[in-house]
Amino acid sequence: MEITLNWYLSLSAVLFVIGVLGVLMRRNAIVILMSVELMLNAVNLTLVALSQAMGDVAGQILVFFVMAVAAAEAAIGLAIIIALFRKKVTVDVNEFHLFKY
Amino acid sequence: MLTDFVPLFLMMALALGLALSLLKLHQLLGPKRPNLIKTAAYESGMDPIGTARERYSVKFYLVAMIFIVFDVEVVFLYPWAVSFRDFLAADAGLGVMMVVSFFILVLGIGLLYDIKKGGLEFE
Amino acid sequence: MDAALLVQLILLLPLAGAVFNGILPLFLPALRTREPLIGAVATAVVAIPFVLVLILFLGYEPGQPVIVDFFPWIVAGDLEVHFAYRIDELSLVMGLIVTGVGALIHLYAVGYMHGDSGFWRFFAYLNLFIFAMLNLVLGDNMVVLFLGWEGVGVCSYLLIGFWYTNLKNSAAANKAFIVNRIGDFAFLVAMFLLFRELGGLDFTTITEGGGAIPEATLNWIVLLLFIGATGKSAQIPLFVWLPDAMAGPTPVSALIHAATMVTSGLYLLARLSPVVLAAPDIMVVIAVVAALTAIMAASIAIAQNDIKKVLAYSTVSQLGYMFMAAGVGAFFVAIFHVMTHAFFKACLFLGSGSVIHAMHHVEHEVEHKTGKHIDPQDMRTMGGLKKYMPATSRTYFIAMLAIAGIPPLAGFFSKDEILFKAFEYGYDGHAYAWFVWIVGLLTAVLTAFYMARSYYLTFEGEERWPLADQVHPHESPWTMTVPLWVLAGLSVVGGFLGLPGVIAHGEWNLIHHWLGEPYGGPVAEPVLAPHGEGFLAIEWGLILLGAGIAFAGWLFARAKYRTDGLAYDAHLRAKLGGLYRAWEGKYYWDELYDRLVVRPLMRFSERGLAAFDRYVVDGAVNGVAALTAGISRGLRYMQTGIVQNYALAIVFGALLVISLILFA
Amino acid sequence: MDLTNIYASLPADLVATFSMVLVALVALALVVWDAFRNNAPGIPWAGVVALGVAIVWELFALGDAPGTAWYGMVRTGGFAAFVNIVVLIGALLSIILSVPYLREIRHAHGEVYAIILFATVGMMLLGTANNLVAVFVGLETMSISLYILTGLVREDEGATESALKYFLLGAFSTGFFLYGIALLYGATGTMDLARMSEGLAAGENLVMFWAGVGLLLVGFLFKVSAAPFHMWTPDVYQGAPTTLTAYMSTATKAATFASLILVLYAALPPERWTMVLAVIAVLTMVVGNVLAIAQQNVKRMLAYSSIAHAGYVLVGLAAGTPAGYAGALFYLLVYSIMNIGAFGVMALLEWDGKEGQTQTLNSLAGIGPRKPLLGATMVVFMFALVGFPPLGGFWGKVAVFAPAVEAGLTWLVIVGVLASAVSAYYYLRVLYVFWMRSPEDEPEAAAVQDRVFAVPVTSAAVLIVCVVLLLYFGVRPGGILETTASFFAGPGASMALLP
Repeated sequence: MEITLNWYLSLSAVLFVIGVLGVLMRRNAIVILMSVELMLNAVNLTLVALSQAMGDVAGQILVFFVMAVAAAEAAIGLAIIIALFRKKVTVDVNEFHLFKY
Repeated sequence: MLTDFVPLFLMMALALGLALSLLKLHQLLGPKRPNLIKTAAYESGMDPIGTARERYSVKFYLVAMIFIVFDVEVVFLYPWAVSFRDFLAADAGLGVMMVVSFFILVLGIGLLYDIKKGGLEFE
Repeated sequence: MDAALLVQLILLLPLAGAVFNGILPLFLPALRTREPLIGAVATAVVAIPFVLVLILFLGYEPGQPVIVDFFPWIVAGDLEVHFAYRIDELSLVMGLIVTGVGALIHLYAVGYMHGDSGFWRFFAYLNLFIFAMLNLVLGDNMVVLFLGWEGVGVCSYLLIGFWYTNLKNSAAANKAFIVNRIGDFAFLVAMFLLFRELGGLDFTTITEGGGAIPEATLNWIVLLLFIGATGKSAQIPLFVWLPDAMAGPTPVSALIHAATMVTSGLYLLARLSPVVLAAPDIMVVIAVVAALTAIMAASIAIAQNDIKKVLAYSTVSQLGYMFMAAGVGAFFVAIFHVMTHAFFKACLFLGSGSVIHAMHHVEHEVEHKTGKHIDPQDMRTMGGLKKYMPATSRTYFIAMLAIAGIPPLAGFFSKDEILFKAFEYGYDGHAYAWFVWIVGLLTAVLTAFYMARSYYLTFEGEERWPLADQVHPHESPWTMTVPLWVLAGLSVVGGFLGLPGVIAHGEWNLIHHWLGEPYGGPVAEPVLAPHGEGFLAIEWGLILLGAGIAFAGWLFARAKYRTDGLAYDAHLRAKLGGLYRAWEGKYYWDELYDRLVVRPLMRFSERGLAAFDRYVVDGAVNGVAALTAGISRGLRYMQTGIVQNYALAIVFGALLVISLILFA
Repeated sequence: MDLTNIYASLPADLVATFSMVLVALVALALVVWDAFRNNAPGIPWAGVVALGVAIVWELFALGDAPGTAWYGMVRTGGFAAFVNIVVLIGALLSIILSVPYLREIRHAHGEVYAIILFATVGMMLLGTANNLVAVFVGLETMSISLYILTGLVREDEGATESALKYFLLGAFSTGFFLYGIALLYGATGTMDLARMSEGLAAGENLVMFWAGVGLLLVGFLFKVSAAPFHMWTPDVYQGAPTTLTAYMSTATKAATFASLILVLYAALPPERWTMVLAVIAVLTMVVGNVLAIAQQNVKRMLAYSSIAHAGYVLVGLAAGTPAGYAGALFYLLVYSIMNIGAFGVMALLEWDGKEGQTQTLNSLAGIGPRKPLLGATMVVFMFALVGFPPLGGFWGKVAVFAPAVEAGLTWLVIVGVLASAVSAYYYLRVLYVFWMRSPEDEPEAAAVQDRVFAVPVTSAAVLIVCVVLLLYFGVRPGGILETTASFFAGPGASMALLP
């Protein structure tokens, strides 16, 4: 059976939704961060597949940027989570609600 | 027009359904026979002693983060390295070398900043 | 001098005064207590523009408006608005009223506000008000008018809450501001619609092109403009702010809430009269709302004991008269009444201020001697002031006769003209005008009655304050009495500008010749079928009727209140029962009209009928505010502070956006 | 592709994007400077000079013909110059306000200014990007810098919490945004905005295309804090250092809206999205204005107000006409000035950086007479935010509402005007408390009573400049509106579609 473009797109859609649900359902800030990374990587898969299918290189270029950005985001995210952990001794996002209403 | 969107809805439904079912499936299908050893934090290996909230030196994270950033920046060098031959052939080698040198310089500034601010001193 | 320079001076002098009085003392505290300097500057920057408007007035060629275009304010795409002012018959009349009456009230306020720690602030606001009001009446397009419109609103807000340490005053200021914002909203939407239909906002474009707008849109535009006017000019249902606005210092009540700002709604309708005339359905709405407002406010005024509240309701009622005139197409008569009303109502308010000024003195003395507290605005503790305050009492008497419509004082001519126009319009086949006419007549009787009541309760009869034999009030200083005399004089002669049609076939009706479209003026009027032969007799009859009911109202009140007024109030209360209490509760309601509604309300409120006012009329206004605040509180709790709820909102938002795009 | 002359256009590109390059290089230089001279006091002023030079450069480019640089990645010409000016002015004023403020809160790190400049570069790239790759890179450069700035005061729990919320939600929305880009790319086969419609016509992938547009809009609407993507805004603005909030709430919106305008105008067929933007605009205006009423904290109130203002700008975009876009650009300029002014005043009323999170409006009772300059300038900013003539805010509202009425969206404008009528209530309450309440009546004001608020000359100058600009925009808005309108009209317009 031939693996067509739609298979890639479907797989990445599923991965993306898993990432979204992870963000919505998990409480650990680090797991949420990982879920976001999963979303980004799902999009990367889409981009690479589309790029390959169309024989256009722009999509792959964007993937490089996404990877770099994801790394920077991970670094910043971890830094923020650590700073907060030192204050609150927890990474449960439901515990962070100083500002509301 | 609306019928054009049917595949999209199907795909959205499929993606959502699959994702949700995968999340739930392992709970339903997996046999659940917990015992003392299985519920331990580390099933095999050292028994955890003391608090899990032990503080690591923040340097530990710092180095990890610096590593991630510099490590990933290298991806930009791959396409450059692959196509460098073509640039050389087209007699644009010097220019492309200068450009990538500037990229390295920017990374170097970051590294310099790190060193100067003591980010890499591991006491 | 050329017109551009004059207009510049007219506008910039009050602004300069506001800056001088408002900004400089902020940074130079020593200046704050220099009352003579501040007062002189503040009065001069209004008096000089009066002279300048007069120069423009005298040099004006009738029928040839001068448009002073300073610079294009905004030119972008098809939107083109100039910073331009329009000198024509209408704006000159309004300009004279604003600066003339304004200058007198400034002079008066120098005496009235003496010793107040906010003296400088007061005059800064007052000067700023004059600047904004001049923008309103002189502007050549809707946007400059709106600039003034919003500006007077802000100044009114600042001045009502001037004594802000009293929370009640702040609440009144807020109420005025919020109610006015509702009107402003309608105004803005009307402006956008006009722009869409006509592509321009200057008055020439609007008045010339307005009639060609499709009827449905035009009706909306006029209705929205009228809603805007009801806010500023205190008509049903937005009038509720004006009585509360009396919390401000009395000169403010005289200038802003009687003579000038509240008439800007009339000015707007008169300015756009060709457009309004093209929407006859909405004119019916205007006339009916105005008539109801007039009689409602007049009836309330009968039962008020606070001298300023009487005048406040009287103002609402008189504004109703003016809108009645607009509703029957007699815009120039509305402006005529704006002018005469400015004279006598300013005089009455300033007179009441003079009384309050004197009673404050009495209040202090009484409190010092007995520890008892009296309200310096309550007419029940006044009486017999004529002996102590001759100038005040005489001017008040004259102005009272004027507003009551006693010939040949100013109010007689303008009010009579309104009633006549309503009659004439009804005669011409517009049935609703009959209703307006009848309500107008009733209101005229009531007006004469309650104004005379306020005079006799205040100035005649026995002295009713405690220790009346030991403590005596004093007449006010000359800065306060001179404006009173000038305004009283104007209240006597002002009416002769608009002599009725029976005299020389209307040829001596100067104000009509000056403003009216048939004579080249800017104020349009409907074309009526020519009258039959016998109409002259009817006209005479109407005049006699008008004069007769004015005399009747006055003399009846004189008989009842001259010697011991409070007794008759008690008699009225006993005799009229619920109706009188309804008036006291500031509410117009006919008890016989619907007992089924009244009874249940009585159970909820001791004040009985007043509940209706509080819960329905006020409630509509407060309810909107409360509802908004309630929604606000409710919605706030969606903001849980928990990041995953926010993420969920994003997902829902994404679904919303995508489904909107796909199903659009 | 011929690689021989690949660098031939380099000098021209450098000149065309000189301001962006300059700011980026100066930012790098500041990093080096700070590495050798920790927190040198000259760092912010070097940044100010760079921004000033860049502004002057862009002023001369306002009339330029449209073009692209860097192989079609970045748009040049009048539109780009205008967007860059708004962003640069925002950055410049915020830096000047930040210098004394950050010193006061003991966080005057040199890096802060470098990061502000990096964020500015990101915004300039975002606002002028002509290609979805550049849009993404610009957006992320901006966002990542802002995450850091939000959490600047890392000892403070509130600030860090704000940063975490901003970061998690920002990254989350980036996921949607990126997915949108991928779908658009798949549907049209190009990342170049101007080529999208022809690619769409060739490809016939309507479903993918519109789904992609929807997801792309989610990303944009999140960054401009439109409802229901607004929820991060109050929490983040309340927790972040006040002068940096001023920067975030203005320059970010300007750049993001500019990019959105480019996408709408250059890439999308003019159908289907009008209703989306109209509905979102209504939600945003209602939520922003209604919730602002209930706020006690001034910064939080201003955050809701900035949500509401995003709604007004969306009204202009929903009109979908050149006049609407031009009005939106003008509105962004005016909004930036008045919001920076308002946040600037609030920053000067703090003393160690944490009260911004908790300070209630009532505690500032009677501050006007005590600090006349702050009180008087606040009057101007509040009236401008309400939209009173003759201040700039009034013309901003007219410039976005009038095109919407012309486009047949009268109902939307009625909602907008009503919403801004509501807004008068909470803006004027600020003035009321500042000027008309006396501190004796207000128990909360006791803590503020014995504080001495220094108003540095530089900050005072910024406030006065803001006031003067608002008056100027109010009295002479014509030239600027004409300029913004010219971007969209005529064959030489800088928004003309480029190949």
